[in-house]
Amino acid sequence: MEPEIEQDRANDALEAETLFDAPTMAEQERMVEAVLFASKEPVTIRELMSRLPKGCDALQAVEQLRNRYEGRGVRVVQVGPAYAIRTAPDLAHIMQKETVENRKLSRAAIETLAIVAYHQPVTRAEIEEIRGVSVSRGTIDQLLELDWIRLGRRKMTPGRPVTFVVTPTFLDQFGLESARDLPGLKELRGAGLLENRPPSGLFGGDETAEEQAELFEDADPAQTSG
Amino acid sequence: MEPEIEQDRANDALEAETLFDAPTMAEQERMVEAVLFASKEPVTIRELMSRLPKGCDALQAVEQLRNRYEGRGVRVVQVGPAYAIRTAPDLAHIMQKETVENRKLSRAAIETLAIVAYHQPVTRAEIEEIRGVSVSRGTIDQLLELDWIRLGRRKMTPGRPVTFVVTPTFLDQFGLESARDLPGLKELRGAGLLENRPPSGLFGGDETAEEQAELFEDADPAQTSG
Amino acid sequence: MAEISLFPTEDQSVEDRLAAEALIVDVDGFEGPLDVLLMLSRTQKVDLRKISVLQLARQYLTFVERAKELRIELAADYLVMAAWLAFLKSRLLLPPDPTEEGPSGEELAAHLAFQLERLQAMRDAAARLLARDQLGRDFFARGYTETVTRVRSVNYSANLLDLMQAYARIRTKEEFRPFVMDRESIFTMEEALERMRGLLGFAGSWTDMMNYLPIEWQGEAEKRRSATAATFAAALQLAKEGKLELRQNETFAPIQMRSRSEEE
Repeated sequence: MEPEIEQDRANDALEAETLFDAPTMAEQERMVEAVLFASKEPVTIRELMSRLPKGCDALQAVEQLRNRYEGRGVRVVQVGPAYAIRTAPDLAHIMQKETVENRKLSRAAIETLAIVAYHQPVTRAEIEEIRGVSVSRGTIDQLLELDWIRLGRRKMTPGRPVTFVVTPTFLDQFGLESARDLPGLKELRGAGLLENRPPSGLFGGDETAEEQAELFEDADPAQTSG
Repeated sequence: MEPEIEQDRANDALEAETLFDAPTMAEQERMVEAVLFASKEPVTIRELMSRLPKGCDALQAVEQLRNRYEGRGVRVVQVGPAYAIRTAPDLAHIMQKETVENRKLSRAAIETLAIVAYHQPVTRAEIEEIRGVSVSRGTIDQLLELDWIRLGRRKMTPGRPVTFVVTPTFLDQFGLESARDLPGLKELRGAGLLENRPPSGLFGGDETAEEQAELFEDADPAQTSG
Repeated sequence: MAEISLFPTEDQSVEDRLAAEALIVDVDGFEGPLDVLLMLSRTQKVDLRKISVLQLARQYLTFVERAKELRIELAADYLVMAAWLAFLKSRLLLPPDPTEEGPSGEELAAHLAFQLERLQAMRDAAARLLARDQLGRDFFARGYTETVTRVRSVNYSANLLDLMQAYARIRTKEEFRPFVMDRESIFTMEEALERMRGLLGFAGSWTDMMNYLPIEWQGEAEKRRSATAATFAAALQLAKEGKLELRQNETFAPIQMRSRSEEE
């Protein structure tokens, strides 16, 4: 947490004590409910705190609200560091009217997306190494435009190539709480399939492969949710 | 209630008996909840009936849902012949943020911003030189006000002009971890963002690109996070 | 086990051949050589870890041969892969040469198997990802967003693509000016040749090439660069003509030259 926020909270606590009592937890829950209902986009805890009166505990209120909606027609879901209300997936069949036709993604785009999600942060060269074919210009553009991927940190390898990581929008789209919840992530990692083994000079020199593997180990998978 | 609807309901009930059982009332309530939540407009009983499975009693489900939301942060309200979920009126004061108007940044502003991001720390005169046109005060002010750029160190040149650098808010807005992660000219070209190449790289064009890249490498990353 | 799955053999029925030809036309549909290999490996119907790379290499080479016979244009990477697989095949078949450097045939084969398994894993992962409940298809966001109060604030939006495109636009602007020759800072090879021919007679001993740059071209970086390039090109031309000799002691060391005419 940044010192600035710490400071804010300290101030909040002070003001709350001196000026008025914070609303009851039931009241806080109502407020969180209203805010989450009013927004299409996930709302971060930080944003909730800024909108609730001083002295509120937004996180606890959200958790309580989440429990309350368990099993209902809509539910509280976590999307990275934020929360949103979404309809229950089992009711998809009565929601045809709201269904939006998504642009069909090409096979290349889908594979590229999966590689970014499972291997992030990943460079274009690494995507190409895994797919064994060059990534066309439009593919990356399309994923950037959908706001499903974004630029991550540059890699500390020669040329300092840019990397790609997935976004909160991606998490929201696929109903994931964080990139850690990707299906089969553990199994793939266990099977060594997310490693970037040195290709022993196979197709095109990839001297960077080893360094990349290290970098990946260091990378915090939570960074997309942070 | 209109006689027509009565008739529909009678028909539905008949069909339900002959074909299959209607969902439980709890289930019907969940469905109504999801539909009211996801719909842009208030939904009529008639429309609800057409979306729920045969044999459902939409009216009763709506009434039950309305009771359930009694005293919560949102409520089921009747709008003419239709129903909708709306924020409880006593919470209006925390709903202010929903009325933000989205406007695209002007071309001058986005170009100025791009130059600051790529060339920081950069003076106003340098921005004008790169853009080839003068930069209005309003443009700089707007970017300052948005907290996307801020004043950097004064330059150690005659007149000691002020410089501009990008802010953490900027990084946040554009989903960057640091300004160093911005793609260089070559990468922009690789990504197809620079469609048109000069007939040949003979005169100057590419040379400046390289110089730019160098300049970029030298940029101090600390200053964006400061 | 079937040797060829993609191409017809002579005794196949017409339907079989038609089906196979449909596949051939689909070469365009393959996403590169790894994709073809993955497809071929399916005929082995085994765990990708236990795949016979040797057999796969044979199948791939047959695939490329057939494509050639049928005059299908294969992209360069397909041919590169064919060459590499032919090399791998020979490594796998011949007893290992202890003097040979680099990874063994088995290591190369194991890596290829790993690559195939990894690609297949990513495809499966992509399929699983797409099979998940999705926003706007299986679950939905709020349809109506509240506009209760009249507090209006303007939110200026711009995304990374806008930013990058703006920058790209500025940086390429100068590339679109009318075509003019900027000759001011260009020292041509012709000029350099002319100058060097005049100076050749005095070049008896080894002299740093940079000394041949006209004095007025030695200052400014831009001019010096152009003059250096032109002088170097001219020196190569003269060396080719047998009029001078060039030497360089090590990489990036000064290039020295001297006239040859005196020795003759």
